[in-house]
Amino acid sequence: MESALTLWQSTGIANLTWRELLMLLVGCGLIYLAIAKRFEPLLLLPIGFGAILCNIPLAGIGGPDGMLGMIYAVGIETGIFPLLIFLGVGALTDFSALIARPSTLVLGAAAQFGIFATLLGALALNLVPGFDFSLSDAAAIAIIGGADGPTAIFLASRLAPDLLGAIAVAAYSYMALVPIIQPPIMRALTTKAERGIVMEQLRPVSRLERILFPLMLLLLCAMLLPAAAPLIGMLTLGNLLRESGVVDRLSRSAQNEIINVVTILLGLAIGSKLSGELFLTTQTLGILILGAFAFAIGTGAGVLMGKIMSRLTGRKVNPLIGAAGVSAVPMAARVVNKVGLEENHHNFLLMHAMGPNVAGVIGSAVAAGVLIALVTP
Amino acid sequence: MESALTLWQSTGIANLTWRELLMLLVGCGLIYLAIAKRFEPLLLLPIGFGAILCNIPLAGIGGPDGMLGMIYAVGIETGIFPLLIFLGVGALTDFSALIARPSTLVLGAAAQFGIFATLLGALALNLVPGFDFSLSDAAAIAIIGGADGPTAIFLASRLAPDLLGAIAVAAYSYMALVPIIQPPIMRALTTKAERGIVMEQLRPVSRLERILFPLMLLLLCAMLLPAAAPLIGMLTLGNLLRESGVVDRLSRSAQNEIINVVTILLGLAIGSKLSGELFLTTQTLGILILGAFAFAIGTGAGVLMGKIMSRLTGRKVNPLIGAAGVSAVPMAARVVNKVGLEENHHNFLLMHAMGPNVAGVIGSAVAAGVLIALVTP
Amino acid sequence: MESALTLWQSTGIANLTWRELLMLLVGCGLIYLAIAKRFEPLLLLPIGFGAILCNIPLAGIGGPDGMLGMIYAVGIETGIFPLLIFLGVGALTDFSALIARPSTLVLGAAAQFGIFATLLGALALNLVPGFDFSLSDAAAIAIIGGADGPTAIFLASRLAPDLLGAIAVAAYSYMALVPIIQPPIMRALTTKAERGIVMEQLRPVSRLERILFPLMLLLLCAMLLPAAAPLIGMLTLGNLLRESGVVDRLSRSAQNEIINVVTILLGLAIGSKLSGELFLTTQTLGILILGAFAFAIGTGAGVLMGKIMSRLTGRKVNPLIGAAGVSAVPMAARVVNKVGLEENHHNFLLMHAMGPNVAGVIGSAVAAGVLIALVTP
Amino acid sequence: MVDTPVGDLLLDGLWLMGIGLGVVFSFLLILVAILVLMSRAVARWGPAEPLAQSLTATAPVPGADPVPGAGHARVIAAITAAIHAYRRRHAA
Amino acid sequence: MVDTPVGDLLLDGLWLMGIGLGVVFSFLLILVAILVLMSRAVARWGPAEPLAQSLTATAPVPGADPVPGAGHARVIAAITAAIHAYRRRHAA
Amino acid sequence: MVDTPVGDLLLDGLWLMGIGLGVVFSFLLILVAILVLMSRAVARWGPAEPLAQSLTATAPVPGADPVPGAGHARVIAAITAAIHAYRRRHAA
Ligand code: NA
Ligand code: NA
Ligand code: NA
Repeated sequence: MESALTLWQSTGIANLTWRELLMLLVGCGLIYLAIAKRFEPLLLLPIGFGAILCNIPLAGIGGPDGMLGMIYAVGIETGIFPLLIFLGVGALTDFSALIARPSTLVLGAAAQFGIFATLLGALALNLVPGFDFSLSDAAAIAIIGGADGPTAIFLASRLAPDLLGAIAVAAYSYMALVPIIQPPIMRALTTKAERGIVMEQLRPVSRLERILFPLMLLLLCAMLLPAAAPLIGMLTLGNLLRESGVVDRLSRSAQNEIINVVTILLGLAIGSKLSGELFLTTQTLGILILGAFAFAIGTGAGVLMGKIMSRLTGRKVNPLIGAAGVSAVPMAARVVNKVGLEENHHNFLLMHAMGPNVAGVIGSAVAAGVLIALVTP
Repeated sequence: MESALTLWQSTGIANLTWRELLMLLVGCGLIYLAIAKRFEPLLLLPIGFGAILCNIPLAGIGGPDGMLGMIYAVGIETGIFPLLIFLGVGALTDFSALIARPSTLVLGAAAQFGIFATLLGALALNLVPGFDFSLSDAAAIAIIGGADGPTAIFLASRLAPDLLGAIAVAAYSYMALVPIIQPPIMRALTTKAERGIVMEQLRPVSRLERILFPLMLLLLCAMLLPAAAPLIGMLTLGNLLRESGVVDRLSRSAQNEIINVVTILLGLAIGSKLSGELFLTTQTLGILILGAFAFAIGTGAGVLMGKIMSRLTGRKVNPLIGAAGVSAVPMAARVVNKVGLEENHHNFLLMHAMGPNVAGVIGSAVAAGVLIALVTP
Repeated sequence: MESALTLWQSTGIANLTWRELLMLLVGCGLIYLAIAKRFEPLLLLPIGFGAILCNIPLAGIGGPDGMLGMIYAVGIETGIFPLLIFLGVGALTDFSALIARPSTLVLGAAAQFGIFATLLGALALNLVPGFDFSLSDAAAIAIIGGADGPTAIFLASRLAPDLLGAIAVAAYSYMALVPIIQPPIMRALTTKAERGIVMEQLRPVSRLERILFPLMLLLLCAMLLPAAAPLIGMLTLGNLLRESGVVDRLSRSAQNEIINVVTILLGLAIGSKLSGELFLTTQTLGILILGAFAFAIGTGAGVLMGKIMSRLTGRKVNPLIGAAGVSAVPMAARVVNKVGLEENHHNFLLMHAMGPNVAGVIGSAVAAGVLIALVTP
Repeated sequence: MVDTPVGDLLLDGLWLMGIGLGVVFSFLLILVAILVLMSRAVARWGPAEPLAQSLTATAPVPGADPVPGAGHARVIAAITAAIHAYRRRHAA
Repeated sequence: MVDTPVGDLLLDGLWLMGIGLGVVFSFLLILVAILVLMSRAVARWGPAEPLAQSLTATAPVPGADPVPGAGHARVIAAITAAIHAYRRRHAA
Repeated sequence: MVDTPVGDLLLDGLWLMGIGLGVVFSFLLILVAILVLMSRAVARWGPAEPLAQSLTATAPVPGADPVPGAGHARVIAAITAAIHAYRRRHAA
């Protein structure tokens, strides 16, 4: 009898709290979005699965002795996993479009307005009872507006580890929602004539330029903003492996083995921050609202800067490509292409949008560097 | 003169103990079995090599500062390596046969009788002078009957780390010996007519069912037996990566890079538990005897349950497929197929045996969960 | 105003020391050599990049909490990275040429004279003011003469971690310079007639011999020189994975995933020992000079032993192949082939030089073992 | 635990066996029930699926993560074409 | 930090916004300048490069790191040859 | 160690050189002997091996670990066949 009781008490049902039950449903929901809706499945599927695993009663998989807790300590607390992902991103990214038209970097800068506006928004939310975001919390939340997963995880693990789960979920969810969030804003802020602007073909970029680019970017970062050096360093290393042409083995490794393995482990480990106590709070609600806000503001700022560039260059720039400045590579560039095609069936903006798109990656890494340098957790 | 003595004293010969010599021979023997006899070479070759490395006098490769000792601490003490192997196994396993005929799960349950019978056997062996197995030792030894390498290593590393070397060697050796151990038992327990039973073709299984299966299994495990959640969790994650169809990159990574790299390191690290003091004991002899016993009992119980199912279904089930319930994927299923073909040259049982075969993997993971929950080391 | 000052003080320019600036240039120089001159790009590109990263002011990437510092602690302090590289080297190396003509091992032994002569040279350099090499420093420097990257890194990380950066840079640079350093020495020490000697074709080597070779080598090492067992152990494990033919999955993993990923991380981590304080010293100058010396002496000793073998065998051995005894696989063997072809356009020495070439790898691992056994840091 | 008389240990073992086999069987029987229900639910409410696809266990979803698989598929297609050419020519 | 009145926090936030956007814009504008100068320098002093190569972003450098790529390239070449054979025969 | 006069260090170094070279040569000479004996033993008692296989160092063992290698081998075989077809047709 006693033994039967012991057995019953070692089951999950007997120990399930409503928070855990809700989080199991959240985990299933994320997996549903990943599989059925193709919401960034490479990250949201492992994150959702991690959410389930670490909310299994008694198992303690997300705790300090559990598998996910240990992976978190080794890979995320140290910052190594997001940096290795950035290495892979660098090796997968072709910066030619940016090198051919460097002025698009300004679009990538403008779109980071979303980050800083969201920072203000998060602080203002403290006026609402129930919210209590510190400056470092607000900075970590704001980086969602950077629309760049590894940057968001890297910054959040430094400034607000407790919010990491919600921030990562919000960042990847909104990146998946880019095709829904961006087009109305893009249409609202541009005229039909502006959307129809056809841009000049990009000049070819020589191999030497593509090799020098990552080195220039790294040295500039070293001189101006050392706090961004880990992120920019890994991005440029990956890109140099790719463009140097002499270490194909290593480049392929960064693009495949490293990024794939780390993606699985990173996703699972984020799940260890999706326990009920950390996630089922009003803060999470605030983060989700602020995230949408951040994406919208960033898109708008990019498009408005696109309009300014369009005027200054005598309508040589289609302002739509400013929307790609938020990052969300390559989704945002594809959205630009699609909205552009709606006006003019022969106007392919994809390559033109890749410039601001990769500029957005650099821009949000720089913004993260500023926040790390000026905000102490 | 003195210096020559120093030099001599730093050689291996001058320091070789008979235990180390014997273990070097054991290592060579395992490598011989792996290469010449194809005994589970993916594991037994690294294990045998690890045995050689950590029995080299003076080198201390298996010690706390040696390479194998460090790999053991990072990968096996934490349980991460067997769990990553299980991730790969999940990504490599097609559960369609099980989904199409769920009743074969009962065969996978019956074959776990081998585990619990061996547990009793190990405890009974304490009556023989020289044996002194605690309950946790007995539980770790019993899991050999689960015929599943990663499960055995995971459980042994928790309940009886000192016996891990012998348990891993026994588990993989007997898995390689399945084609020799099982057929006589299968023939002895079945009639010619039973062995000739032709089974209906399996129905096709839809993609949605294959996606829902790992989630159902995980949630059931979370509700009933959280102690099995790490093992079942990684197995189902691997399978979901495979079946979801949206993360092929990650699925391939789990099936190849992760499982290959971890297999090398896991095998070597097991070698660090194959030192003379731990392995050359009467306990090891007991473990080897009990292991054979476990496989035989498990096979028998599976076949007997197969006979019961055959009667209950009006001879629609060939009882031979019960032997595949021990796991040992896919070896046991192939053995079933071979024994079946001996009776009827057109009776291909392979697909029918895959159901109980993968059910056996789940069954032994569940059994491991029970043992973890109820036995404290 | 104050804030602007704070901001300025967080830039790199405001904090850049001349040492850091010089090391940034050294890093760029290594990358230039890697890309433009193809100097061992697989290692020198990551090393050069690591040098840049860990000399960025304020960022502390090479420090104990920085990414490169952590990778160093995990991978190099423990010796695991060079050993994993050796695993890959073993899996990539075909020892057939050595098995077919074992006498070429003597050439691999002779070329290690470079190591011990350099050891004396490093100690003698203490007579010059400004140099102060201990015995363990000298041993770590001397291993550059082994012309084998992982061996040099493994030994230096044990005997003289502070010199590791300079030693690794010197070792890989001179390995890249083999086609420039070796030919004049080879021509100076041989006659035209000797260089023209045509060697007999190698006999075919059976699979069994190729399987037994790594085991024999490992057991000999275990009996005679346990201190070399980690290096020889990983080399022979890799080779056994390759030659056994039953674990192709693991062999491919060692040849690709493992070696590629570790190469990136190893290169970066070496960079963490390329800080200004450690590298910009007279010691580094001494190491660079001694390294060139080591290569030259090793080449000369190999060729002279080649001449002795040529005499003893009645001109059946072309003394040029002795130069390949330094290791630097496969560069040195290719150089031998090229110099040989200069005399006789139909005399292909490549396969004949592969024997001493891989013998050199074993020879320098043995020499490293001796130094580990007899020199305490 | 080591000092426990063997008899007590065997009793513990019997308990463990009973409970263990009970849990294993319960777990897998409930899983049988769940799978049967799941299959029925999928058959009734699930999306219609082309049979050809459902038969092949590893059928990739079109459009998903095409990067590395696609190249390989094209190689296979190329080879298949080449082989057909070869076979047809020999048959002719 | 938590006790700071929201007003002060918002002021800090405004400061951060000003400085942050300033740094981001400065950084990227300097990068624009550097890239423009770099491209001019490369165009003037850089090596002449065949255009075809510079157009393809991932063009491998001949002779570099041949080990794994080479085999694959040869496979592709073989297939191309086979396909050509197939096409020409069908065209004929 | 740093305070040791250079002369003493050099003496230590000479010792190390003598012993080191001695060990390296002994080790490799014994290895020569072992390899010679091994090859003789294999030639006398080893299994007869088809020469063609023993020539190629990486010849896979048939039936072993077929998963990834096999596919590749089949691709090569297919290509070889296709190429032969191509060559023969051109020769004809
Ligand atoms: Na961005
Ligand atoms: Na089992
Ligand atoms: Na060497």
